[in-house]
Amino acid sequence: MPALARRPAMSTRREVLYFAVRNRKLVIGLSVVLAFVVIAVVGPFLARYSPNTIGPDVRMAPSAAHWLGTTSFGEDVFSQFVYGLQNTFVVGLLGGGIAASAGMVVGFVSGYRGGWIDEILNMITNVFLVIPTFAVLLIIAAYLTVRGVVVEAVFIGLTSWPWAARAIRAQTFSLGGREFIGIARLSGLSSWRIIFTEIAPNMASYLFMTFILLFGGAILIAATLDFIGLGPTTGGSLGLMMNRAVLWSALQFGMWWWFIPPGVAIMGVVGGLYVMNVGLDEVFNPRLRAM
Amino acid sequence: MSIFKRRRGWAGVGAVAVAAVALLSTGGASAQQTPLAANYPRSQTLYTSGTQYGPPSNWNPMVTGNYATGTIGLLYETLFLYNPLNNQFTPWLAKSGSFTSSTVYTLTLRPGLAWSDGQPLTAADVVYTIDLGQYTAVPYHNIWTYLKSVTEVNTTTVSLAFKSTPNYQEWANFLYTYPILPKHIWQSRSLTDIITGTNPNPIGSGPYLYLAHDQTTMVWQRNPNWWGIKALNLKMAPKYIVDVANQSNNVALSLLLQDQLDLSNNFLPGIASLVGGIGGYPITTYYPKAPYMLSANTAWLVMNLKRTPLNDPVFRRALAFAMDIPAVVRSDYNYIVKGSNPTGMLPTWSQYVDQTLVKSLGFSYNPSKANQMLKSAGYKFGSNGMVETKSGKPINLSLIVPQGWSDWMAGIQILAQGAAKAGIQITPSFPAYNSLVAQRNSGNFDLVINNDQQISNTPWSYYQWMFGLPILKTQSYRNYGRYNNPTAWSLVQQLDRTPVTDTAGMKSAIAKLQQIQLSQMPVIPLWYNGMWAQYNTTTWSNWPSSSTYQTVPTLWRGYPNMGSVYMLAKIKPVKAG
Amino acid sequence: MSLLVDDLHVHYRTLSGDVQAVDGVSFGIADGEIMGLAGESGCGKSTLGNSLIALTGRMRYVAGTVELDGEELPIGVPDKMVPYRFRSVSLIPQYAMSALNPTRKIGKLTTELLRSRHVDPRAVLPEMVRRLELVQLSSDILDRYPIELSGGMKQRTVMVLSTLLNPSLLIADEITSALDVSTQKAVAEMLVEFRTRGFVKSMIVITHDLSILYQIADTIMIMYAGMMAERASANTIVAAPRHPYTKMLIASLPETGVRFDESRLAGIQGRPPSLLGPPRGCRFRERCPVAYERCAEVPPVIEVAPGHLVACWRAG
Amino acid sequence: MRSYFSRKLVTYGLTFFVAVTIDWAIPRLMPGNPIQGLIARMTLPPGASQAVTAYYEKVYGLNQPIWHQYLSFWTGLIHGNLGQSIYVVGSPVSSVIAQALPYTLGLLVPAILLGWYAGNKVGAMAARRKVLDNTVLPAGYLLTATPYMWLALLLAWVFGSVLRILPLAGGSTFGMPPSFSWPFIESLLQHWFLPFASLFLVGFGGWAIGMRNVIIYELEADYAHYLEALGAPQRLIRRYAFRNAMLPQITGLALAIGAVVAGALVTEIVFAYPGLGSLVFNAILNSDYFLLQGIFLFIIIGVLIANFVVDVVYVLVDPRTRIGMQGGRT
Repeated sequence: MPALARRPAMSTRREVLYFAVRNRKLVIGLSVVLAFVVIAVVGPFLARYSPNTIGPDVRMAPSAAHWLGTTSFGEDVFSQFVYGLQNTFVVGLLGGGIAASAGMVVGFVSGYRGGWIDEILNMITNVFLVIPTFAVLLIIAAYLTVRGVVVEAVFIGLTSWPWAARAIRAQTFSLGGREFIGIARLSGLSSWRIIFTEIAPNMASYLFMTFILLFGGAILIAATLDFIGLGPTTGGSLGLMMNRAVLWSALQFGMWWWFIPPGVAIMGVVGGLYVMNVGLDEVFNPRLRAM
Repeated sequence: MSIFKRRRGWAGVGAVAVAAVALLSTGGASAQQTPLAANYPRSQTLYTSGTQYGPPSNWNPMVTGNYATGTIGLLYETLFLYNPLNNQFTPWLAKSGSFTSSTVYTLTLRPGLAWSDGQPLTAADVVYTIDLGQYTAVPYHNIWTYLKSVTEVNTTTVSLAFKSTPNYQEWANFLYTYPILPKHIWQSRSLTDIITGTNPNPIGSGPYLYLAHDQTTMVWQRNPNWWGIKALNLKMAPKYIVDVANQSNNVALSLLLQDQLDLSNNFLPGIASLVGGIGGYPITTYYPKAPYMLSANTAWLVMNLKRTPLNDPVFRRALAFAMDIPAVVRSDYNYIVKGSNPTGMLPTWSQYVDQTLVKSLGFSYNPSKANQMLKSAGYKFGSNGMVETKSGKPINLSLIVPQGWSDWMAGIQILAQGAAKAGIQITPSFPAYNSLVAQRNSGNFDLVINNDQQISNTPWSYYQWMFGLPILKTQSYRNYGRYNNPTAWSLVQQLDRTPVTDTAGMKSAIAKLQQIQLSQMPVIPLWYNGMWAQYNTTTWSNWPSSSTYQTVPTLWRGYPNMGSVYMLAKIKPVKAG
Repeated sequence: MSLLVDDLHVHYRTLSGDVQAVDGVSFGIADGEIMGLAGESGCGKSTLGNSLIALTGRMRYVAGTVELDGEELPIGVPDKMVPYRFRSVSLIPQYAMSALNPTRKIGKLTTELLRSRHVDPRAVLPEMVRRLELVQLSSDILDRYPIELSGGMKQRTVMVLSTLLNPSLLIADEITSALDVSTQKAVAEMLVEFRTRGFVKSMIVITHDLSILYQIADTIMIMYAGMMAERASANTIVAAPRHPYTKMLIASLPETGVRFDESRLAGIQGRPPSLLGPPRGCRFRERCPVAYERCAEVPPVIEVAPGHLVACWRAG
Repeated sequence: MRSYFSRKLVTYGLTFFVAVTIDWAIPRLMPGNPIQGLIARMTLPPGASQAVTAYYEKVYGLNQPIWHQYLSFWTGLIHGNLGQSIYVVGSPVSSVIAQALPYTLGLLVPAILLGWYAGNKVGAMAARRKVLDNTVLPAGYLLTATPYMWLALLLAWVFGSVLRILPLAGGSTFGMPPSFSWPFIESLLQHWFLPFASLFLVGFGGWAIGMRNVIIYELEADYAHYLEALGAPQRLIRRYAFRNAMLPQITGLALAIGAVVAGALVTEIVFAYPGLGSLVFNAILNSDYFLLQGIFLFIIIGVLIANFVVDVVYVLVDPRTRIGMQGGRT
């Protein structure tokens, strides 16, 4: 073992930070995501038009007056873009958060308790994995007359947790066999306490990375739903922009500014999250660190 | 395990790549040539779309909303045709038909009519078809509310007796709406089969024969033995008609621009900018300028009259003044539709519009006037400037159109923005079609847009839809707003019993109805939906237009028998083939 | 002399700079000698062992020479080391339990490994079967996956595999730490047997476990903070250590001295110095009960008796 | 081994039962009545509309109590009868699906398998070549983060609208009767290419990254270090790493199938491709219970079969599970 192991000065936290700021993937991914966050936050202050106000200039290419051009209705694409971007983050955070929580609860309980509880939860997870949840989402969405971004996020969250549950279960299972868990168990702590004070902190990095993946996943699912026209009925979204661009023949009229920016933003945010995730993996996992 | 063996795998990927490249290179060439040459000669085939939004599966004219494009008109034929553009009835299967007494209508068929299986089409078929209406589930069952009997006088003559004064308007409508069916084939069918069956391999009398269909296309082939070739000296120009079922208008636009469609009866957003050679596309429409399209029906704002504040005629009239229809016409439709007359009467019915009434009671978008009307009627306004009930409760009206009806979806968003300027809060939403139908029919809605009633021979069809009584628990057909006005309803019935030739009588009844309509405002007419028709003139020319001949240019259900069958005879191949 | 190491310097790269993990170590091993290498965690013993066969990612060769059977090993150039590995120098790694590819049958793995080293497996396999029997493994295991073997079986398999080409030098790194006491003993005895039968010429056994070394090693080298502290025959180290560190190490063991892991070493005050920028002079000075001003200078390695080397001013 | 598979079969059976029940129930729990929608399109006069409604309810069995409908659904299923479609009035659901299924399978199967295969190959190559790594990795991340339909849109725009070398919509040239002639097959392939490419590319990106990352893990595994210490050439080590990295990728394939199916559904909608995707969309818009159920049934069966195949392949490929099942020591 190298001498480093004995040096307490370099605490794990500092070490993680050290690698974090030097990891190119993490830095690039995070910068891209943050750049879009900035656009989403600052954009509305820069937008000179409200997103759904129809204007006299229709089908205008990007110009000084309309930075990203206008739609067939003369709406300002930039305004729609920034508000849509906001909603994208809301859906991602909320949907990803709900899915991560559900996955954690199921995964922890299943992996820690084992036995018939595990069997039942496993079965439920399998059913959810096999059911084409997207198709179920479609049906639900089609029948909810008034759908907000939040409702959409909740449904996405409630259907996209299974793989996370499965992964967390496996991790919990292997952690559960460790000595310190055994000690905690012997000391008479309740299961929930052990899960939250012993197991979860030991998997914190893993859980965080799971959340990031679910975050990106929720954004993609939402974009897909919106694109089919089953997204939020109140408020705009990036998927809805693409939906309307297609419906109103932006492709045929060459109005690339209507459907390119929303896709770029989704690809950027989700791609940024994914790259960030690999970067984090390298930071948290010493074996993958390149010197 | 083979998946780990490198060579074979790469060979596979390589093969796909080579195939892809080959495809791309040949695709370029053949997409610009005529890819269809092998099957239906392009110069003899008419490609059309716009009616069929699902796979063609049904050739039963009784299944009125779903039969494959052309089932009535190309395959089965009606006794008369009616051309709404010049208000003319043309005898078709019938040679003539008239009231021979106040309650007897005598119908004479053309001689030499035949079914495509060679059997003659006779009075017996007409009697059989009309008799079928005695069953409640047959779509034209309503004729038997005033019809007493139908009898075959001889092979070409049918006599119909009415119970009392005939419902002239409805009867005239029947004569060109429902087709005559072959008794020798249909009489052995069960009622369920007649009502709900698919009628595969149909035997008709019309100018086209069923040839083939698949998931996306319906193919008709010209009937070489059609009676009309001799009797009417009409020859259908296209040997084949291919009707393309598609789900989205943008796809139809692509096909039209690529010369894969000759006649698109789809709503094509932005078409105005392509008509007349802009962009070099050979695309034309009925009118060379706005509104480009004929008007096919009126889009109405239906209000739920059982709900506050929509039960207040003053509020309804104020709402009418808050409808920013010019903005819809401009931004949603780019001027391919026209705003409606305040009476909702289609342009072809303009003679029935009482202009003095329109002057005094008509409306147009005027948000400040709408706002003023509400204020003077005692409505309160909240701190956000939005109207509240007289007792101070916020009002938020939900306006629904079906999911996926993109022009209406955009339209109601524009209307909501316009209404907000008048201080009326409207929230647009888009339930799935069936969900909307359920809400609408059960009276569980605030505002809904409806255009079920198409152009027809008589404004009666509009008024019975507007004022129809009785009000049932489920209103599945008309008067969705549940407007209860027996006076108006008896005026509608009076109109029904006015002979179609009695224009003066019709006008007087209609004027009274318009007085009620404009003052009570049970529904608000918004705009005329266009009779969408875009022609690509690469393969076929001489399309109907304001400068050529006046024929409805669409193959939508119900339109071939309103004259578009003539269009098929009049178009000309650009290249003889 | 089968192995001659002269003034070897190997650094271990870390965030904060180079750790001088092996800082000028010289020693020799005679033919047939088993040398035990012991010391606390982080004293550089594993780095030393690994550097003789394959520098891993973060290790960096700095200076010094290694000579094996009269030939200099190019340990600083990984590509040039390849021909020597397995044939001349071999390794039984710390992680013997997980050293075998889990998805290959052991026989197949061996065949593929031998082929990749241009050795005809047919020529070697019969010998392998014999040696497996020697370590009480049936030849059936060649047809098994690693998962089908117990920990001890895997350990023995790795021992046989690593020494199959009769290397001159075998480095056995902490091979007993994962085993229970009785298995430990058996494994240790097998190592001696391997030497006796000439499967390996000489051996470096790296371990925490002095008692094992006492059983099998001819000589023992104690390392402290990247440098050699003392080297002598096993008996001398245990019975008559001269370096204060060795003395304290031996003293801190229970009578039947098993292992000195971190907790047991609590007997010695303080911690080893950081090797990032180690202090001048004797590195044990800070913890040494008998340190004096002279210790500020690096103590030379003195041969206090034949074969007994000590790096301490007091030893002289 | 037998107990493993019988256990798996029980799981699959139960999953199938629950999944199908859910898919049966969901459309029925939703507001709106498919017959009402059907009738509404017919614009029938009041008397007729009620009578026709009754006829159709009888035809579709919707006049039965709900539990009876559920039972008839299962009896029908056992007899291979999926009922009548409402959206495609009068056609049996099975024939509607049978027309669409080849298109979807034709898209999905090559896209999934080729995407998986090529992605893994390229990912493995990227893990060993710096230059490739620096190009494949960013491209892979972008592809896997791309919404299916947006990639489809881009491809449609570039190849269909701007370059006009590939058709924008449909499964074959409209009006061309299916035949085994070269023009028809060519037309099929032309229409197939863009939707396939969008599915393939997104999948490819994901697999390439996954493989690259797993390989890097594997190359740091103990067995890799041991082989290195014994002087094994990099070629052998990489080969082992690749082989072992395939295992999580196989499991991943099973998990990904659901997502790819979803992707195929939207991609089909973009290209108006006459597969199950367009059908699902219309079935939903028309509350076509029977068609929806039928399509779901096929998707569920497809996903289950795919999962089962992956399970079997995994068992064959990974000695650890295989040995575990034979009762070998673990």
